[in-house]
Amino acid sequence: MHEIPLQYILIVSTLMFFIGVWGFIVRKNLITILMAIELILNSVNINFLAINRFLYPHHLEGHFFGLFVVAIAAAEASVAIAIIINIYRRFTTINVENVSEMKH
Amino acid sequence: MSILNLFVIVPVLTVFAILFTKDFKGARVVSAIGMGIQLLLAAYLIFAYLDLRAIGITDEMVFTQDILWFPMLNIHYAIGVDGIAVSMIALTAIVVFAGVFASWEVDNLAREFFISLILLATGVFGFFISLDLFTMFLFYEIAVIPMYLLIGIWGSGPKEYSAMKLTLMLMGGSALLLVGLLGLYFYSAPDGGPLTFNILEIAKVHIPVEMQRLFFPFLFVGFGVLGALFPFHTWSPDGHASAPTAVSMLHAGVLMKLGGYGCFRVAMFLLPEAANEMAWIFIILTTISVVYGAFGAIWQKDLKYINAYSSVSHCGLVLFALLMMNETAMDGAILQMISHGLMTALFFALIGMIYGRTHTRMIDQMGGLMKVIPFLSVVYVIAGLASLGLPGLSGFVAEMTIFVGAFQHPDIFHRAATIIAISSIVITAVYILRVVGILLLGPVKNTDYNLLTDARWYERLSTITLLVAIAGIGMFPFWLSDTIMNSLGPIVSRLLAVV
Amino acid sequence: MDFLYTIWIPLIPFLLFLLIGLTGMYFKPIVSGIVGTVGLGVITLLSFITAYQYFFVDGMVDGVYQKIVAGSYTWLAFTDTLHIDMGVMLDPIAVMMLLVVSIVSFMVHIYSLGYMKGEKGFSRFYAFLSLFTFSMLGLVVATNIFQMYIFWELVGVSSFLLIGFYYDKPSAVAASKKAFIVTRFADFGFLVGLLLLSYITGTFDFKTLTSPEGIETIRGAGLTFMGASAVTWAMLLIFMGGAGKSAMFPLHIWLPDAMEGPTPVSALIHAATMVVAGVYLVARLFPVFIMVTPESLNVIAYIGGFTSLFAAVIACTQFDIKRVLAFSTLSQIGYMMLALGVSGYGEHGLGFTASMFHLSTHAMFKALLFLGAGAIIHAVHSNYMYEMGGLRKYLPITHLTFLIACLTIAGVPPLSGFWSKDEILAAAWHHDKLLFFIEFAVAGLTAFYMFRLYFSVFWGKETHYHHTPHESPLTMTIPLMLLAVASIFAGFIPFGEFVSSDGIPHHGEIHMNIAVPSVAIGLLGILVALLMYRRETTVPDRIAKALGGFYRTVYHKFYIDEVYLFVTKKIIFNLISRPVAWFDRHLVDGTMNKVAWVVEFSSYRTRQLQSGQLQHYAVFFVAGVLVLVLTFAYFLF
Amino acid sequence: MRHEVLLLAVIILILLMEIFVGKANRKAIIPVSIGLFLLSTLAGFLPAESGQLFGDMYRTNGLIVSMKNILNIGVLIVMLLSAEWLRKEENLDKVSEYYLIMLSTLVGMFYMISSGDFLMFYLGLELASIPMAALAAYDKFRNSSAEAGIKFIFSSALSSGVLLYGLSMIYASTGSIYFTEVAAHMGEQPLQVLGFIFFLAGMGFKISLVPFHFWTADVYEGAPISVTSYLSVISKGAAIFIFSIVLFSVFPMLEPLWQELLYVLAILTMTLANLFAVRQNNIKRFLAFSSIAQAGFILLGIMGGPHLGLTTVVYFILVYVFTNLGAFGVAISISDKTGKENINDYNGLYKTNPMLSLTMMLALFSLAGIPPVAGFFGKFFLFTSAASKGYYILVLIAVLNATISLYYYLRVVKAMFIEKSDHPIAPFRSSLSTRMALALCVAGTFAVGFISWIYEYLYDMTYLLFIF
Repeated sequence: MHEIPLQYILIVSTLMFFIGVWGFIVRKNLITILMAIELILNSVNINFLAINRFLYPHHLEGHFFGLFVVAIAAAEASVAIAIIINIYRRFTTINVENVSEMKH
Repeated sequence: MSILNLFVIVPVLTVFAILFTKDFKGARVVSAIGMGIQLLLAAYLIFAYLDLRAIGITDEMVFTQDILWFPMLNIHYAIGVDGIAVSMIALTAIVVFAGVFASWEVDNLAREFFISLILLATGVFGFFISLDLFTMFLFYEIAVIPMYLLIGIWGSGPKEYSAMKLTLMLMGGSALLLVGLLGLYFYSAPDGGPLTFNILEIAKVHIPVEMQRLFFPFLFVGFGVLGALFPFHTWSPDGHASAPTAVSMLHAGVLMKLGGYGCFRVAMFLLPEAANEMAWIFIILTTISVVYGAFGAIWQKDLKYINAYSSVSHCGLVLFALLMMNETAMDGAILQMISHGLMTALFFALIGMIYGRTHTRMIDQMGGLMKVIPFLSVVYVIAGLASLGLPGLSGFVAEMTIFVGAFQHPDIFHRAATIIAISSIVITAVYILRVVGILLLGPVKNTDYNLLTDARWYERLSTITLLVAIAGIGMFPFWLSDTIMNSLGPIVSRLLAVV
Repeated sequence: MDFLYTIWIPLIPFLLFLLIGLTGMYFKPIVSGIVGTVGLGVITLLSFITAYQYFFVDGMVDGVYQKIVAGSYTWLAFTDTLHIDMGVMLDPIAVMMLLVVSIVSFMVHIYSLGYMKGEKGFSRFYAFLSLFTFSMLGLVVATNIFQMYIFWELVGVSSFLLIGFYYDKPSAVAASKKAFIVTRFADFGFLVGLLLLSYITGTFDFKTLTSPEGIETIRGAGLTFMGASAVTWAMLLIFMGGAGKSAMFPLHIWLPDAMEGPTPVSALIHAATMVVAGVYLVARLFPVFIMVTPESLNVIAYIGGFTSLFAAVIACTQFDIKRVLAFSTLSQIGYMMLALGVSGYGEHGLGFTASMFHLSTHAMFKALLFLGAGAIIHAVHSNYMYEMGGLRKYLPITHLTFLIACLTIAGVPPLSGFWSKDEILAAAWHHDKLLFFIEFAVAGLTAFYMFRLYFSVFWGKETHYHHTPHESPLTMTIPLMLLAVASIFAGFIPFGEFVSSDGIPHHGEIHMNIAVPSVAIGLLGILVALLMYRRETTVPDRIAKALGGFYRTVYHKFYIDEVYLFVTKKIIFNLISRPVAWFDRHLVDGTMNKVAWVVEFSSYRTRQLQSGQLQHYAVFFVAGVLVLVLTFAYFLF
Repeated sequence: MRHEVLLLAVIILILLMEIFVGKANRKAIIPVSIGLFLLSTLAGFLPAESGQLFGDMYRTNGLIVSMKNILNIGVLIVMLLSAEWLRKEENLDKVSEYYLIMLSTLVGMFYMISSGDFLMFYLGLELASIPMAALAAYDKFRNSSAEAGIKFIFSSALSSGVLLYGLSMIYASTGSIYFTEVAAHMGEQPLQVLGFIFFLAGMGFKISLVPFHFWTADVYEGAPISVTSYLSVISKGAAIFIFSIVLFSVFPMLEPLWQELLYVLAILTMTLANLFAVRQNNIKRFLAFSSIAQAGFILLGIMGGPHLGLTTVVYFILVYVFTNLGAFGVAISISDKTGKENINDYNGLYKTNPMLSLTMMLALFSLAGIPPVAGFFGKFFLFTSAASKGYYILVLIAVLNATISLYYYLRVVKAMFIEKSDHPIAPFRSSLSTRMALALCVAGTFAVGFISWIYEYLYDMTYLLFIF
């Protein structure tokens, strides 16, 4: 069995990235947007890991980077969700379009 | 420690002193004292300067002092004066002194008023003593910005609008200026030496001509805006109309001179080739503003507008003369700066005093003031005669020097321009006499003007100070003229060396 | 012995001016009057001494009257060669003018003591008189053309101040304004002319200019402009200045209005001294004119001739006695100009001498006429001759002196006017017949309108005055008598012996072939006037009717004033100045405001981008990234 | 390392206080923590030697130390300014949270500044921004505060995602995440350039360059005003520090490229930010846009190259700390006393509160670059460094923008000094801490300009740093 070439993996990650961006832009539910962000971050993780594994197998920077990104993503999510809860308290909705009191 | 530092230190100290005064009486007394000292200093400076020259010191600049300020950019606090700067300083001292007395009756936020006024003066003094473009620019902006508050707070009419317009236009000018200065700086050492802002240093090097072509317009227009160069003069009528008396005096009398001074001390002196190449453009512009300003003045009804337009005309004459690039014409330009400074300051002072009595500046609402306030009216007539170039008063000397100098040009273009410029003296006569006729002569139009009182002591002091200076220059021009002429030598030779 | 003391001649009146002007208000008015008059007396004395010393002691060096510079110092240096000096230069015409000015001025000072008595601003009046005297004397003794220009301006201003002496009288204000602006306009020409001249010659100095080598340099200057040589232009422009001051034809309009001033002023400034400054200027530069650009002299001659005729005609129709005199002044100055124009040089310099001669005699009798008129007005409080008549028994002295003056101006021998006018006519005859006949006619007209005036004032119908006119006080009559004496005997001075174009004395003789007809036509004019105005008749009105439109035109001074009014009010004010003001406010300033407006507007638009929608921000973010990528792609590929 | 350690110590102490101090005297936490932080700030000025740790993941040197000191000063001022606000009842129970979160973000910035590789950099970055969202949402009973929080966290997440993506590309093309090695392998390859652009976008968010700035205004407006001041001065400053360091130390190879990009961004940022700012009425929003415009000017400085440019930027940040905090300080104390945050509420302020108005005026003049205050020198040097590379047109545009900016700064001055008001803000005496802070700002605003050795010192630091 021969392994999947790097390009495929990168294609997947790139797709994930843009899907994430797309989701961030179009979805209205704050939670879903959060998920979109997770997509972006994970696509980055895939990049790091794959590149590390395929191109620079003798170092581990990529892997570590991936780990840290995961951790930080978690932290980010927690804070975000905390704020989303507060938003729900104040606006009684988590539709992003309603969270636009300040403009111009 | 050169004496020149005092010209910056004394005003600053005065400002601090004012901070500790109780009420407007204290403030005005303190500032009067401070500016009085300044006036004496100026007088002393003149004599000291003449002594130095008398004992045969021929340096371009004297009383120099040079302190390294920002070493890595080679920015210095460098000061020094030549005859021109000395005379400009004297002018400033006189006008500020007169201005303090002209605003004797300010009682709304008087302390703040005098503080800003004297800050402005500080900037002007600093500008005239600086030899380093950085400090020069610094003082230039210091001089410009208090204007906003002075007009905005103590002004009259559409003051916010005028103040904003004036400040923004002048700042726009200084924007161009800044670019030009940086250009000079980065070409001040073509052979890889340390870059410098020092005027005298830059004057030694030869800046590549195409660069000169690039930067000259920036510098000339940048200063020209302040010198009311057509078509960048429109801040002047509104600004002057809205400004309080002393501010108009200082602004038209001194601040506009920064423009002319900068134009030749920086733009033309440091970029001679470009100056020679591009002179014709600006000669056309200035010729326009000379005649245009005069014609603009004929139709106005508001005294301050009339004077503002006449200032446009006269300051246009200054730039015009500078661009003629010969010793006589430039000498005339400097004389014109000084004389116009004094005259217009006197005018604005009088207008302020008249306004303070009649509460209008519209000439068609007044008339026959000669009967009710003879002193002010007579002074006004004299000022008018000075401004239309009556021999024996300063205006004549300046204008004639300019015309004679400008007429020495061999080619027809310069002389045609000169003749057009000369024609302005007729127009000037027209609008001056129009004002005098309507405003002062004839029967008293408004009966309750009969109750008006004539000038108070401080008003007399302020006007007479200026009047004496005007007449003095007018009757004994040769001292001033020679002083200036001697200092013009290096500048003109540099300008003519390249043609 | 040198002439250094002569610098006091101009200086004294200046000091007087300062003294009276600054301290006058603190004393009783009469004090300033006395001080001024005494000062003038001293000056007159000094000028007599000067004249004596110049003409009979030091002036002549091997048969030629020299130009002597009594004293001079550099007032303002433009370049090494061009510098304004202030000094005193004496030559025949200068000395002559010194005499004329100081005498007339002295007379007027005395006269005004009576005439201006009780006027408010009495001391101001004397201050101004001293200022004028100072300026006039300074002009006369000028060593260089620029000094002359300076004092030229100063006399202009003092005349402005004196015309507008009654500053609460709108007509006076208007007149003074007019006078100043018109002369100012002429001075513009003068200034350009002298700049041009100095550019060609590189000097202002009269001595250098008129010296042979100076003339040579001027000839050398080959540059031309629009056909004529630059020198011609320069000289014509300078003459324009002279024409302005001397009220030659197109620029004459200010003089009649100038009569708004107090009568003594009219006598001093607008009859005797200032208005002849133009003639004096041309005489000053006469060598240059004659040797370099004789063609410009022709222009001068014709302008002078035309003016004299034109003014004489108008004078016949005016009723304000001062205006009549004003127009007669115009016409007489026209004579002088013409005389200069037709003059030759050296041997043929008759016209020059004649002109100067007429200048001095005219100064005497015209001053006399004006002062007389002043006395009349003083008596009847009116300027209009139809409100006068039969005054001879009320004002005997005035009447007598006035009659003398009239005869003098009419050129009746042996009064002074006869001699000078005769010489002028002779010069004209030799040069150009047409001009001669013009002047010949003018001589007749002059006699006519002067006696028209004389008869209708002193004879004519018996008007009854609400208070009987009375003779003026001595202070006024003494000057009249003195001047009358002067105008009788001035003619006997052998003028050619002293004043000539090249400083070499020439012997003038009487030309019978010209004198007889001119006297004849003078007498004829007097006769006509006698018939028409001796008694009250309807003849004048009938003639006026007969002439109809022409008469009206003349009466309105050929509507020249209206033309000027049109030019200034309509063209300069409405068609230039007003548009300029509008342009400045709306276009130049408008652009600046428009810039501000654009910023405001675009700011309003830009702010709409900030929609408050998080996702829009995201879109912008991503778009920004893309733009950067594209920029980079652009730069890369 | 000293700064971080000390800061952590302070954080732990505050945490302990939070635990042990009873309800009664929570007010005491405020002065104590300020005092502690003051100590650590002062300690920061002690001489430190440069070096590196963790196999060059962490590096420090004179320049970085002085950057940290600048930030410390800024935070100190912010703490002083916020003291009065924290004393309010509704905040009293979460005082220490405020300090903890704020200081932890500061730690994050410190690590970010001293980072020697992208991992450390990323950690610092996130540590500096995630808690910031919590700070922005600090007022949990105000809608706008919550909105600010959500907008901030999401935008920053997006931006850091993009940034990470860029980093992954750079990693792919260079095979390392250490600055030195990356710099060594950096070339003109499209992948690297692409990665760099993504990185630039991510940083652009932090520095709030147009068009990555849209979050700024809303977050600044929504967040509690003292947090806003912190955001606008400290975190922006830190971001600019690291941005310029990375540009010069990691991407010198790409200099021609990023010169181009910064050129475009600078023009966009200055111009649009000014247009945004011209008609703002809320003082916070107004200052937000003004700070964006300032960022645009700072780019000019960066373009001046490692020596002149970096020095000038650091210098300008120092100036900016004093000036902008001065402006915010006045706004804060007014909003604390009266809750008013609109420019036209300031009408006639000078009549009632002269000192505040004067401080505000000085600060605004300094922001506008008017002498004799420090802002003039800062701006002048920025333009100088841009001109040193020959970008005269850019300088011209910048200066004209400065003129426009003067217009809206003067609007505030006008409101305070010229406009009359029927019911102006009543005279009040702000608390001691506020007055100390403002005095500090004013002193700084004057001193930094005239005392030239500050600039000289920074110059020497940068000079030691980049000798190539």
